[in-house]
Amino acid sequence: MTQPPDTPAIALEMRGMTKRFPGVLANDRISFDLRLGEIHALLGENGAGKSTLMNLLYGLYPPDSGEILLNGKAIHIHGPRDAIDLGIGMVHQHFMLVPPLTVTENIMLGMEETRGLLLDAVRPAARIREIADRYGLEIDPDAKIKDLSVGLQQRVEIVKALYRNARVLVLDEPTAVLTPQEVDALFVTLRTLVSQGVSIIFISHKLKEVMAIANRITVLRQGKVVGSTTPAEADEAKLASMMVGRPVLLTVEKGPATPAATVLDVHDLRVMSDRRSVAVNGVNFHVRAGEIVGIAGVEGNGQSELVEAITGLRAPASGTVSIDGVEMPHENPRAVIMAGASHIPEDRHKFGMVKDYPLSTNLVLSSFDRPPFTHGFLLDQAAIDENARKLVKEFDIRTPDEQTAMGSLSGGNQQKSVVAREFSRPMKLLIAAQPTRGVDVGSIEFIHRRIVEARDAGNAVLLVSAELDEIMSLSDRILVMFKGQIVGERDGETATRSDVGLLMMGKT
Amino acid sequence: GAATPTAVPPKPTEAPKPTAVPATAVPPTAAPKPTDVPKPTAVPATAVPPTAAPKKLKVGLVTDVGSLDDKSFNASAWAGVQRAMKDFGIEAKAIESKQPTDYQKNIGQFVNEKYDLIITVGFLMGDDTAKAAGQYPDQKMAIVDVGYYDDKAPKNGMGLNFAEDQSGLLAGTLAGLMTKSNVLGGVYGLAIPPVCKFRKGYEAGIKSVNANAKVFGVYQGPSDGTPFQNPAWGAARAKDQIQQKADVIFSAGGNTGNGGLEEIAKATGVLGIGVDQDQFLTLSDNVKKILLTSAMKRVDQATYLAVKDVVDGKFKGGNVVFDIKNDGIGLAPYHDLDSKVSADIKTKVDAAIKGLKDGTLKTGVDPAADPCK
Amino acid sequence: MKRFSIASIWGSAWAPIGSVALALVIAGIMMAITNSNPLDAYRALFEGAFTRPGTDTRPTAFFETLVSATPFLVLALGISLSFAAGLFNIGAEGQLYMGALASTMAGFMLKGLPPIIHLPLALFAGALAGALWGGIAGWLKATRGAPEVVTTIMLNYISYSVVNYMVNGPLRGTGSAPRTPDIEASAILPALLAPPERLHWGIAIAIACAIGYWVLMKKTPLGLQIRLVGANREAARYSGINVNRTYFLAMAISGGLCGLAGAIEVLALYKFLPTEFTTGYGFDSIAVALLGGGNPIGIGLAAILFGALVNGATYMQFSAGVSNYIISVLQAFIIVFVAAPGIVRDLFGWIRLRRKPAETVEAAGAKG
Amino acid sequence: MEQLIAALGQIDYIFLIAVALRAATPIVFAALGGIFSERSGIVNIALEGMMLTSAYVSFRIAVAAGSPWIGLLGGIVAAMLVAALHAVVSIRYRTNQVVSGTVINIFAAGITGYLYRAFPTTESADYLPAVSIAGLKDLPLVGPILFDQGFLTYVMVLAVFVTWLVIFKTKWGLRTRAVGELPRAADTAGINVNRMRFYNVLISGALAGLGGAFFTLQTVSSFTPNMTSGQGFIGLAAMIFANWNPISALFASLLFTIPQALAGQFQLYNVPLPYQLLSTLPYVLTIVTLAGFMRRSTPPAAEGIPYPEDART
Ligand SMILES: Nc1ncnc2c1ncn2[C@@H]1O[C@H](COP(=O)(O)OP(=O)(O)OP(=O)(O)O)[C@@H](O)[C@H]1O
Ligand SMILES: Nc1ncnc2c1ncn2[C@@H]1O[C@H](COP(=O)(O)OP(=O)(O)OP(=O)(O)O)[C@@H](O)[C@H]1O
Ligand SMILES: [Mg+2]
Ligand SMILES: [Mg+2]
Repeated sequence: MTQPPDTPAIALEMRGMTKRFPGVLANDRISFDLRLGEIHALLGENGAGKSTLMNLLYGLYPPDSGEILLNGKAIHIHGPRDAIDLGIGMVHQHFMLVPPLTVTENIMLGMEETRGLLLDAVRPAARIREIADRYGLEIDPDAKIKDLSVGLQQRVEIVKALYRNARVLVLDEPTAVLTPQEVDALFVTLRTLVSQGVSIIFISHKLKEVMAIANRITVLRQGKVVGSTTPAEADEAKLASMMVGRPVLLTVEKGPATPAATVLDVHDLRVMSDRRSVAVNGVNFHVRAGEIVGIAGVEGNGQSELVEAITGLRAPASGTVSIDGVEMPHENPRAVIMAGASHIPEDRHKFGMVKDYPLSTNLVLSSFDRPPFTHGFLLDQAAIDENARKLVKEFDIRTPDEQTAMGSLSGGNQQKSVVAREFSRPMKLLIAAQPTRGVDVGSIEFIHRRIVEARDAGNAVLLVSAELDEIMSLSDRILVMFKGQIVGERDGETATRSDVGLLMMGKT
Repeated sequence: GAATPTAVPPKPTEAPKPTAVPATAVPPTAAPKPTDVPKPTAVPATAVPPTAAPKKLKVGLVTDVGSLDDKSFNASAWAGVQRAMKDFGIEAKAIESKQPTDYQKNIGQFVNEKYDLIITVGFLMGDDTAKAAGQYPDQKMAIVDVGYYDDKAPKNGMGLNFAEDQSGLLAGTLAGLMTKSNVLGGVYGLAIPPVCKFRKGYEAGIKSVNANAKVFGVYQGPSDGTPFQNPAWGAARAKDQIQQKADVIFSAGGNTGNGGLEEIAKATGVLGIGVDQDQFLTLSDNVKKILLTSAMKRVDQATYLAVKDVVDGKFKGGNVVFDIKNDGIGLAPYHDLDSKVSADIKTKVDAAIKGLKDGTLKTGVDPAADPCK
Repeated sequence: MKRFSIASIWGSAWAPIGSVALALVIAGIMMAITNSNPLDAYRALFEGAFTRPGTDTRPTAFFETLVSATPFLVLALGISLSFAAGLFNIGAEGQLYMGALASTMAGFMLKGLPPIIHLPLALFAGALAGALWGGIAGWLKATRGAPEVVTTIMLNYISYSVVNYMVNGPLRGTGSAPRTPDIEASAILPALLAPPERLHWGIAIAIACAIGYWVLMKKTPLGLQIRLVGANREAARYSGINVNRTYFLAMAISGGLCGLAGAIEVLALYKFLPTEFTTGYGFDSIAVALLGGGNPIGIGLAAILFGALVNGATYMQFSAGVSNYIISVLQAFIIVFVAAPGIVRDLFGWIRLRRKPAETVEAAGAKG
Repeated sequence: MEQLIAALGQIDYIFLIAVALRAATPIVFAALGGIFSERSGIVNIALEGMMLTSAYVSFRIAVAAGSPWIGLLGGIVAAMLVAALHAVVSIRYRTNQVVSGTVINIFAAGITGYLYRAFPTTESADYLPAVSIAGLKDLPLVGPILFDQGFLTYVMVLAVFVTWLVIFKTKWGLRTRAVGELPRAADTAGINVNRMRFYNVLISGALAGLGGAFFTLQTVSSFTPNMTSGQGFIGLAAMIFANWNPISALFASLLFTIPQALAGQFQLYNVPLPYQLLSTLPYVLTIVTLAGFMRRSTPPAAEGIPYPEDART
């Protein structure tokens, strides 16, 4: 196509990119271009093929066909090394940082500087600091990754790309785990980068952000480009239906809560983190039947430890957790389950599923040893499969069949499966941690509806999310957690984004 | 030296393969009269006139879990049979056992092939051999290192036993006289009866000539790596004793013991004593330099003569003890160190040999008791 | 969780067969180089393992193969169970020793019991001792996080000494050789056939164990629990499984099976406990377990294969004069080819490539 | 009891440590080998087999070439070839790494035993020089420990520190650790994961090769079947015990060999305990220490997992 003269030159162009994985055509003749100094957003539901396309660009897989042009020249990328040398940088959906290594070590990995035979960490650290304050991305070069909050880790990923002099920067769902304030900060950074001639591909499930930051928007569905547009031409609803292929309700409609008796009571809870520091510091709160209590907070302010303590995955240092007035024994998930708690875990890969096992087994993970799935000493495989078929239909889980290994489902469908399992048990308390992380608008709509239904069915719901919108739209009461403590409580109806956002930053 | 080198083809040899039964487990009454046992003149092999056997005799040998190439016990037994093959033109085969559960099967193998004599090697096979002998009364059998008690002794089974304690006593006598530091050592394999007998005799020998000598000794523990096969461990234990000023050390523990000898060779002014066969003929040059002698246990001689009995139609069941009287045990020559051994010491050692022969000298090893207690 | 179908069984069968063949070829070349005749050797190996008929003095070859396969099977089941729980039990040998010791003690110390009580009691004693020995490692793993690889290696060596000490000391019989007294007739695991056949009820027990293993792992919640802990420890915790208890249980059951194997050996074959009574069954069985791929049928076949190799080796030696060691070499190649069918495929592909142009290579590839 | 006290009083502990250090030589080499391999993500239980192979080959070549140095070289190369086998099978063919390791141990035992018998020899190899540093070896205390050891023992001590430097202070080490912890991250940083792993496994082979040569070129001048006698597994244990840290591995090995030497001394002084039970001392102590003082060991996160994880082969 012919460009009007004033539009900036094409920095990067991908033509007819095709990638097939066993059973899936992940990318189907996708063409995509990125202009110099623009932010081009890539949208699409889970499994649409966004990450795959970017992985092709970055040389993580060879494309089955298609060609890539950089500044008009055809290039051949055989591996990340080539991509890096060509000035392509990528911040991956799942961070590519080695937890036990320091920030500096992670950033210089692959392009280390040495003094004699030994590593030189000094010069790189200096450069990192310099980059850090040029773009306002403070980080401590000597900190170990495993000690950093997700937000900071993501910062490290960006610095890592800049350290490699990226001229084309790919951000795969960079804001999934950031607070509004962090998102604003990130956007400032991105604009500075763009002003300095960096071109950016921005992948996100968050339409608001896309509308705010992108110059152009391209939408994928099932491996194909379904269209390109601009924030000016489109609105969120239009984008959503482009992605999913049907109209989507972006707002949850829920009636007023009718709270009843207290179900979950957390009293003066103190919990240690893995690195033996106080993560939860004397937290008190309760959740009543029929209400959704949302815990807002920046990642790494103790929410994870709080949830693990409540669900019995982690022994508290002191304090008590009671369900229906019964004090729960320490570090005993079974007792909590038996007390009627369901738990949508924050980290579905670590806790939520056994990826090599069939969906059917995963759907009875915490109930296989009881009727109806076990009679006497024997498992009832028929009942287990039947249960799976039922849930797959009811929760509209996209899977070839119930024997498919859960690990091979797309992120959104894995999450739906976890939700399905937890909802399928008799429950009175639902603990939902980051229930829609990395999940597409379609699935978000679905999961949110389920959570509200659970409340209306008279369950107590504890919602923990770093997603402010999620908290705002679902919670009847909002508690804000900061540095291991509850720093404020707001009413779900009256609370405002900025107010809660400030609390999350510890500013009262 | 007492015994002349055997006709065993020179092979590196290791410590004796300790064997179970107190050689004299046979009650005195049943004690073999000189006539029962092959005349000393029968030794060495070269002295035996090749007698052409009418029909080709077949001899089968079954090893315990030790292997034919252990360059020691089993090898020595097989060497005797091979010598008999040459001398009497018989036919012979050997089977190595991989599992102790194979013993019956392997014996059965030969019984089935109608072998004239089946030789089994090592106390571990004692029970299975006895059983087989009972099962097939006209099958001639001989077992090395087992002395059956009367009641158990099968008519068709021959127990070839050794007075390891006598062999050890001679080594001890020599060691006790040779030492300057008055400290002596010993590195032994697992404490199974033959090893214990070697040690007991050795220590008795030392005391007999040098009452106030200091004597060290270490058995390889069952957890110290593979039994009889941990040279590194043996070497370390020898080093312990060298550091304790031991200047003569007896090594009887298979490759474990050989490790000891190698360690001795690294030190200066320390001598070693080998075991089983004349290890001078078989161990490395650096060990030759320090190998005073070897406490021999003539397994090859025993098997050779067992075959000869069958050839000569003189085969009898019951126990045979190979001791100093019939040159079944003895000291190997001093070889290169001959000059180091004073005439006086040599006479004292020969006196000890004489004493053992005429029974005036005793090793103090009680045949009825477990030598390892 | 794979469904069984003739196709899948055949599909998975061709690879092992090709592997064995390839292993035989390679080991054969080695023999040829060291100038002994591989064909004679293999004929003897095969006859000695399978076809050689019994006589009044010699047991039937195939029955002997089963006799050797018995301990392999039971041990490999035990080891597989530890694998399923994500544990690596290198301690089978030690657990087997302790099992043998305990069942021997029960076998000769208890007198005047009827077989119906004595024999099961002796077997149980062995299993229990093995379970305790394995349980120690499991318990240390669960409570102290001590890696079972280390503790089981250590426990092996300790068991050698314990057994040796007992047999030479407290339990030493009156006989000339250092060994325990004979086990009471009432505790002997009877033979299935008249002598010289040695095939005994152990094989039946082993098969029962295999079936039990399958039921436990595939059909019971406990089995699923063990497998889940092995597949994703954290997810298991999340779903209310007591991971530490499971570790202990898995090691105990695993050790129990290994102990039972020891009991069967002494009660059926030795009928007393000698000083030096087994040589590395516990380690070879790790290979059997890995070869069997966690599935009782596979483990059974692997056990028979190993039994055949061990058993056939004797006759191979006798009639072809080839040393035992070659058997280990064979085992190694067979396992590696079975475990990495890719190699076999590539080799065949490569061979075809030599012969004629490329397209056959896909054919070879496609098969896999 | 009083004999025990007496013995404890008589023992020359300096000497004891010297002996223990020597005994630790092959164990530490094995542990270091394991550290390189496993830090890069490849489980290596084949160290025993690699050492045994090297023990045999270094002996053969030392004899043939009449030089222990060439023998040493040969042993190292042989062990590296075995390592290469392990690497190819577990990297290229993505085979379970425990399977591959087990196979190699069986194979090494078989092939060395087979060749030992197929080509019998009575010759014996020359030793690598024992380096006893004249003046220093008579120093009080440290003298015998530090300055009166075999060549390979010095190499071992050196190797411990070099390994520590390489793993924690060099580019190579950084990449190795990255590859063993989160290979995908290393990959996206442009590092060839499987090549790193391959070379690290080769290095582990080289170290195991040095460990194997200890038996035939420093301790005994001839090969005997199975002479490594399980030291490779002890080394593996030491590595895990030491949490994959070279320096700790040295101490873990000593924690094992010192009690062993002690048990030997106890026999010398006729401590009235059954020698069988004495010989379990090192094993019991190891377990007790593990149970008592060790925090949960944390293996490299990607250990045992082929890369890329989801490659459908
Ligand atoms: N390595 C792989 N092997 C097999 N299938 C894969 C692989 N990577 C991705 N897929 C499949 O390809 C499709 C596209 O996956 P991709 O990760 O690109 O989706 P996405 O658009 O990034 O989704 P999300 O929004 O959840 O990140 C999905 O069906 C996924 O299951
Ligand atoms: N398997 C065994 N059965 C009985 N005695 C043995 C055995 N192994 C070694 N011995 C005894 O130990 C001494 C050393 O034997 P040998 O030199 O054969 O040790 P080894 O070679 O390490 O053992 P093996 O070769 O039998 O494995 C011999 O005197 C022998 O009596
Ligand atoms: Mg994605
Ligand atoms: Mg031997």
